[in-house]
Amino acid sequence: TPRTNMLHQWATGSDAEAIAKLGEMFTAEGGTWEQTSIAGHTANTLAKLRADVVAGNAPPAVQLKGPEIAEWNGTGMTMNLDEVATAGNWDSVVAPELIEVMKPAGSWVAVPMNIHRVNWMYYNPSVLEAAGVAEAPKTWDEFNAACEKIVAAGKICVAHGSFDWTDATTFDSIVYGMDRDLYRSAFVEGDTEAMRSQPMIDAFAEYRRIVDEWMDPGMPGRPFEEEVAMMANGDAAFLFMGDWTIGTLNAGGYTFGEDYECTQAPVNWGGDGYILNADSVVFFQQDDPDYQEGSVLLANTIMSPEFQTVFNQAKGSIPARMDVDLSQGFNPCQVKSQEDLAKSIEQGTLVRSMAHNMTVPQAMRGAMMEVITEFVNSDMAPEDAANAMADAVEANM
Amino acid sequence: MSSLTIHDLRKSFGAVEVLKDINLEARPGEFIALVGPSGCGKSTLLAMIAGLESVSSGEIRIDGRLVNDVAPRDRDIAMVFQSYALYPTMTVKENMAFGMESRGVPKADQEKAIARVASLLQIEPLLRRKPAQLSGGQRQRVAMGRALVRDPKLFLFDEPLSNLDAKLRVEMRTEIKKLHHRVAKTTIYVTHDQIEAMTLASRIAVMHKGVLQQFDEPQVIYERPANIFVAGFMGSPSMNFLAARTASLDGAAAVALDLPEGESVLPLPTGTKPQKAPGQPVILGIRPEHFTVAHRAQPGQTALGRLRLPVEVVEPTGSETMVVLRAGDTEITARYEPADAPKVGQTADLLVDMAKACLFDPVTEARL
Amino acid sequence: MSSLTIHDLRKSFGAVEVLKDINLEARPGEFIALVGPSGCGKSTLLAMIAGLESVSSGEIRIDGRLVNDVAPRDRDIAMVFQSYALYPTMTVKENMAFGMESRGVPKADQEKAIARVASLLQIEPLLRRKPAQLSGGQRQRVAMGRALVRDPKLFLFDEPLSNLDAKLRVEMRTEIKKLHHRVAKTTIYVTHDQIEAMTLASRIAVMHKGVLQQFDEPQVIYERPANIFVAGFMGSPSMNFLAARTASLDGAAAVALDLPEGESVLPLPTGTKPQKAPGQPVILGIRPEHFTVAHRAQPGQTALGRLRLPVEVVEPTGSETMVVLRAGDTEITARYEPADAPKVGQTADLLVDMAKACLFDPVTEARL
Amino acid sequence: MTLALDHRSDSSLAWRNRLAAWTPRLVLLPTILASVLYVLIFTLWTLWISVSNSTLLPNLTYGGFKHYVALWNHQRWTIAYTNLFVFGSLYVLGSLILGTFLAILIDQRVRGESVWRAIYLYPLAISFVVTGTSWRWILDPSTGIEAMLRNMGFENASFDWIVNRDMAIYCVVIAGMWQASGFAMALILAGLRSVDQDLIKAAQIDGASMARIYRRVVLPSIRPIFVAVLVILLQFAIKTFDLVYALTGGGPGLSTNVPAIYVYDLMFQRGQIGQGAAAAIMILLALAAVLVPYALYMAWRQRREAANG
Amino acid sequence: MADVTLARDFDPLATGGLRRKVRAKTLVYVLLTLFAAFYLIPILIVLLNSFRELPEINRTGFFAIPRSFSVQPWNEALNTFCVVGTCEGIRPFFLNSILMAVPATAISTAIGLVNGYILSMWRFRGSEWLFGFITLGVFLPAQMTLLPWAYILGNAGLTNTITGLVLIHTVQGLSFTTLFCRNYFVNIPDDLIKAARIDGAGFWRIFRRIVLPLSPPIVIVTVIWQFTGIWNDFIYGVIFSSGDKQPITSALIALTAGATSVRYHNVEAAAVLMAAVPPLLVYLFGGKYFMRGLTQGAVK
Ligand SMILES: Nc1ncnc2c1ncn2[C@@H]1O[C@H](COP(=O)(O)OP(=O)(O)OP(=O)(O)O)[C@@H](O)[C@H]1O
Ligand SMILES: Nc1ncnc2c1ncn2[C@@H]1O[C@H](COP(=O)(O)OP(=O)(O)OP(=O)(O)O)[C@@H](O)[C@H]1O
Ligand SMILES: [Mg+2]
Ligand SMILES: [Mg+2]
Repeated sequence: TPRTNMLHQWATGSDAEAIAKLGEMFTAEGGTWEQTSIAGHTANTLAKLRADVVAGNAPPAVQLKGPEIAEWNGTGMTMNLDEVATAGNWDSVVAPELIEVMKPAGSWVAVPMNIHRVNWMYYNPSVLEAAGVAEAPKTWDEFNAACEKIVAAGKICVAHGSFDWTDATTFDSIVYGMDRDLYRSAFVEGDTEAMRSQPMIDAFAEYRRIVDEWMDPGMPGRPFEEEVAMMANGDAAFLFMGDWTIGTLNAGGYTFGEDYECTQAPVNWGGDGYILNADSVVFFQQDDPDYQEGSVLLANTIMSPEFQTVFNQAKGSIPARMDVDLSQGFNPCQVKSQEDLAKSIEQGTLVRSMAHNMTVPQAMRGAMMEVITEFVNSDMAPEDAANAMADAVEANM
Repeated sequence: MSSLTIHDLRKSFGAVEVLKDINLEARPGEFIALVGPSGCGKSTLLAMIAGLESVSSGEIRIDGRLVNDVAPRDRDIAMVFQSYALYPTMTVKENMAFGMESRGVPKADQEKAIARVASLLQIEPLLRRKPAQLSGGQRQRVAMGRALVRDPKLFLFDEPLSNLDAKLRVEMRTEIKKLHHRVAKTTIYVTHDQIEAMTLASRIAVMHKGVLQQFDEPQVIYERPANIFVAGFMGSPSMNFLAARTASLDGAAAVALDLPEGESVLPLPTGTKPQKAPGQPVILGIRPEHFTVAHRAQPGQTALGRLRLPVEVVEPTGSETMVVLRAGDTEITARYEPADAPKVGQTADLLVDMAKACLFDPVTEARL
Repeated sequence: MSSLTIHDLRKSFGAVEVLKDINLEARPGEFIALVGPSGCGKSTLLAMIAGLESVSSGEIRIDGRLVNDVAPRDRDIAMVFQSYALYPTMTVKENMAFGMESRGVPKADQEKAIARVASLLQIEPLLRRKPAQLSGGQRQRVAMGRALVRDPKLFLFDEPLSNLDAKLRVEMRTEIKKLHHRVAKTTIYVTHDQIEAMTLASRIAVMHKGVLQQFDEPQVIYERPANIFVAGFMGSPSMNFLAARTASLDGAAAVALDLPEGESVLPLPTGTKPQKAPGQPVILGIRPEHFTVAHRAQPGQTALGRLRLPVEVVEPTGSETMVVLRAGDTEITARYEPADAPKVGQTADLLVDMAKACLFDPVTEARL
Repeated sequence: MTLALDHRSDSSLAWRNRLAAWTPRLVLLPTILASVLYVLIFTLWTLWISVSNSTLLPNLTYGGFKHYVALWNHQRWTIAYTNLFVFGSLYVLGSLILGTFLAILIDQRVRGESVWRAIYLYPLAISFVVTGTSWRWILDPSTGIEAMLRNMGFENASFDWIVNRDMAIYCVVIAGMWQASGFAMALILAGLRSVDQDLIKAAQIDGASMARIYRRVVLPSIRPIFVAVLVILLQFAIKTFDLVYALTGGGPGLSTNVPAIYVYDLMFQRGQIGQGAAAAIMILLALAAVLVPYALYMAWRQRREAANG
Repeated sequence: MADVTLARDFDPLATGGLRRKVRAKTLVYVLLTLFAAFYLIPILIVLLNSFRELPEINRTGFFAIPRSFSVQPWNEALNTFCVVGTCEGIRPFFLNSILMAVPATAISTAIGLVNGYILSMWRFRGSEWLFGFITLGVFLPAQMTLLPWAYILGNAGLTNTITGLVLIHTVQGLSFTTLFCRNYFVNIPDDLIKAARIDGAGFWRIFRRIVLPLSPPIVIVTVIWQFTGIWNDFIYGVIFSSGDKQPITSALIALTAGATSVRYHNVEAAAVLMAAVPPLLVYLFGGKYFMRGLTQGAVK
């Protein structure tokens, strides 16, 4: 009988419930389901994976994402899923930006579970109204203008809790919103010249203004749910964050339209943009035929519209398959996310997220994030930050 | 006016009363020894004089001033501890200076005082050493030095010699005696070694179970002990105690001993009044040195009794020989000149110097 | 055949030689005391006999059998330690049984042996107690009991009494002496108390700095010490040493002392041969008890010298009085009967019993 | 008994003796092997990895010192290594001073001594996973002390160290002291109790105040205990990991990074095993910087004691 | 053995006036109370939040006066909350921790006792050196040993087993237990062992009958030290065990370290307190001996 043992880091709460669903579906298909859920930080999951590989028993299925798929594919230990993919016609239903990631060397070695949108801007409609901001800003200039009013009205403009990944999430939206091409060359391709360029300096300058003027000094280390609550409670107007915020908002009992609304983070170039983040599962080669069978079954289960629906309703993200209907049981933000994704693909503006480890290798991403979070937590000049980022990346290439 | 007066002093730890109604006074310059077996309360009494223990009831006066509730630092005393209690991290000099430093004595005066005492005690070469680098005798000397630099009203010593080995103890004892002659300060000296007390003190206070048994000059305590406890405690080997009864000999009052070898009747000790009717039980106390070999008896010596007893153990110590004799159920120790000592199994023929013997009441244990 | 033979024994710890060429033998049933100052190697020698320390060179034989390399358990010895080394977690009974248990002696025999020894030492009421619940003297007794139950060939004692207070020490000493009379086992007894050695031993080995100084009967060691070290070590208070020179008195060889009060010429000690020409430096040794008050001189006593010296300190101990006299740079201690003792500041007029005095070579320190 | 012994031949005794002589060594063997594995092999392996070409997975080919070069060119490492010294010395000294102070307080014949002791000691029993969050809440200006003070009416009260990149490391120090000072207290208190009471009596008679007695007499005489506490705390400091993770996550920015976190991140999250190993070796070097002087001090003390008998 | 008295019998304030005494005592108690507050506040906050309802916490933060009271968080933490793949609360992990910490503590303590006994009483040439070497293990940072351990556990077939964790903690614990026990046994007088050797006892008999009965104080110290150390470790638990085999601290990490998922702070607080109970109990019951043994074991 098909067996599997999936290594993942969705250890608690809604995440754990979502993954439990996967187990149920896998079992229903006749498989024997086991899971290894790792507590906490990504570092723990990767440490576990490395330990298992060193110990000589690589897990059959692992939650891995972005460039790591390519890295581990490079070790030659991953399993080729091309046959299953062809049978399931994955190439035509999966978002094109994701296909590159899932097929790092031309063959399918990973299956995507969802698509997260990173460049959401949540806002509290009553705060905006009270400050006299008619509608959510669409460009960064409008945004700054709105913030001036909000601050004048005695509120914090941007709710933020500073960690390297949240600082980078916000910066993702800023760079992307200021200059799409800059984002591609600097954050997706890792071009250090682009990092040193004037547009990047401008992006840092904008970020400097946001940090110094629109965010509050209590942000370093502020827990995630607290920044969410700041916005939803009306202490702050905006929150730049991915769609996983929805789960937290639901748990806090906040309602869409009253306590919060969501919109695309400002872009200076008009049109619809989308920064994408996706969770995926990589399969490692196994000697045991049961496990081989299990991997095929698991891949198919993950790609099934049923799973994609159930899983993403719980996580706040949207299915990785473009052909799933969101009209039932999804939050309005999720519906908008799917629409925007389609538009973005159409307009060619879709990018993967650097902050969420979908573009450059971990070593480079880590170096960039260090510079970003240092920038946020110091008074580093934009020029210096741009150079420091380029230097750090060069040192780690 | 006396330098130290203790009046009706009591001390309890919880329900246990460890000192009962102590009365004591030391005249200026006097050297008082406090002796008694372990646990009798000597250290407690000394600690109360020093202010290290609170007073349960009664009075302690130093130079007439009531000090019951005065802190140690304000009593103007100095103390030498059994453990020496030298500050281990300070040099000898710093140890001696610490008290003056704490009292804010100017540096120059400190130096002078230390120089004076160091030369008095001949510890100049040790001034820079730490206590760990000193021998036992040197430590003892430094501990005394620390007490001497301050020139206090009262010196307190708590068994200062008991950590030294026998030879050194004898030497230091002599040294303390000379020192006291020189500085002539009132001194209270706790010891459980009765020889130290005898040789050093001008008066001895013998304690037992928290009660002061006798407080008098050494010779008086040795020759006319107040009771059996004092008699047995002072002197080594101990006084021999024999169950006896009052009798009459040649018409005079006497004591009779029942021995396996038959009854021995001895004259009454000098100074004892024959309060009791003949036939009453008494306890006869004879010190080991108050026996004389019969054939050495000097003509004209009076009040002699004669005993013939079998020899059990012979212990030659070199300068003298101790002989254990059997007298019925009890053992008697007699001191011999080495040349006169008998052999085990022989019968010793001894004269008892009854002039120096003591009689005790078997019930009250007091001397008659 | 002797029970213990030690032949040319040496012991080094690393580069330090702590025992040098020790030769010793104990006859069956003999009681040998090993004395010497702290650190002279007594405990080390005992540990080597017990097998607790290895032998660097030389031989140790027990009952003729070479035991250099035999484990302690197979030497058939018993040992009593200064610290008693009672197993703190076992009762007295278990302590005594442990050795037999380790050797697989049947329970019934164990019980019998323990009962026998317990009654011998009168420790039956203590059998169920733990060592912590015992007084010092009781512990000492139990430690001896543990050694006695096993009926070994050799008893080793390492300062068994030095943790007891003075009174108890004297009592236990007598007890050990009686016990040895009773069990009559070969015994090696380490002590640094020379009185213990004198009273207990049939022969005494005096050690100093790892070298055996003299090995002989107590009386010989006391009266004819091999050298200054032995003379000074044995006896308390110590023998007085005076720098002197050979002289002649009435034609016979004599010794002369230069004192502030003028030259004193004394007859030669008995048994000393006048090997040296007159005027040679020698050291004269006189024990405190070999002085007699001039007016007590007994007629017919020969070989008397006479000294007149100022009194420095008087120390009455009760049974006798020690008087410290000044003789130029040195101090002399003399023993007095309490009644004869002079006062400080007076001049003592003393006769010296030169028959018992010793002369030493100032260079080799050996007795002449 | 005597008889039974005589029957045994000397040669069989000798054989038994030899076996007995080797028993201790044989019994110790498993521990020796385990220590050789754990201490020696693991360290050598890490040392080798640090000069190998390892990245994603261990790779045993020699790669020179490039990881060390990269390490020291990395700003985050410099911060982490500096923090190790800043945090290490403050945490150790702070815990020592606080622990000493507490021990002295408890030493004043207080009632309920064991209760006070338990209160100060309990943090040692609880892992930082457990209490880090709570400390985070306390120190965070928006939820903790600052907010509380402001609610109480002190509008200008400010205690925002944890969000201040220059001060955050001191928050880590405070939380670390909270955990470890009880341990220092326990050891020092026991040390105070082992001090000869006569010393205090003598000093009292000498006229010294209690403060002076502690400063000049009591504390100096338990110096060996201070040294022992010092070494144990330093060892904690160097291994500090979960404290920082739970409290600041290494931030704000990089300001509270410490080497242990750096090693973990590089070895596992970033897939730079070689550089992580190099960092681990640097930690060991920092340890050696502490341990070697300590070992020398101990050897010196032993020799001095031997010299003084 | 140096005896550390835990209560002093000497009162420096015995004399010198009542006022002085009262003033000094007041100051002491005030300071003690202030510090007690400093030490207790963190745990009190956790305790209070474990009884609040989640929406209230999310809206008002952790440092607020509780307005709601609920035992639901405790119930969930104990019975129903989903952690690392199972939904039975933290109970199963609690059991895992017991299964891991008890044997590892027991074995490492037992071996440490024997080692300490040998290294203090049966010294041989090089034994001091060996002792130093074993002690070095105390200082290795865990991060450094993860991969070598992975290799060993993998080859021994012990990955994802509690046995593997027991092995790791035992080997690592040896350094500490040996250090403590050896330093404690050094204080046992040599004479005791010599007496036993003369009494004919061998290596094991001396250990069993003489040394072991003297060991309770140091056993308590090592047990406390090891037990709390092993119980509170999470990194080995996370890496070398998974799912329902994880020890409780690793499961707690899952509760407290998820950055973006919804966090149930009240349940976390309850779970965290529950996880802290065993080490706290061990400290409370062994505290007195801990201090006594620690001075004898750690200072030498
Ligand atoms: N702090 C205390 N609490 C309770 N009892 C005490 C205290 N200090 C001393 N004792 C008791 O008081 C009695 C007298 O003790 P103290 O130390 O004064 O005796 P000592 O005569 O000095 O004995 P030693 O010769 O052994 O020094 C003893 O029975 C002792 O147990
Ligand atoms: N294990 C050892 N290593 C090095 N030197 C030692 C050792 N044991 C003893 N010594 C040295 O050997 C000498 C003799 O020691 P030993 O214990 O035999 O003396 P002792 O005569 O018993 O002294 P005491 O009367 O103080 O017990 C001393 O100088 C001591 O320092
Ligand atoms: Mg006393
Ligand atoms: Mg010795």
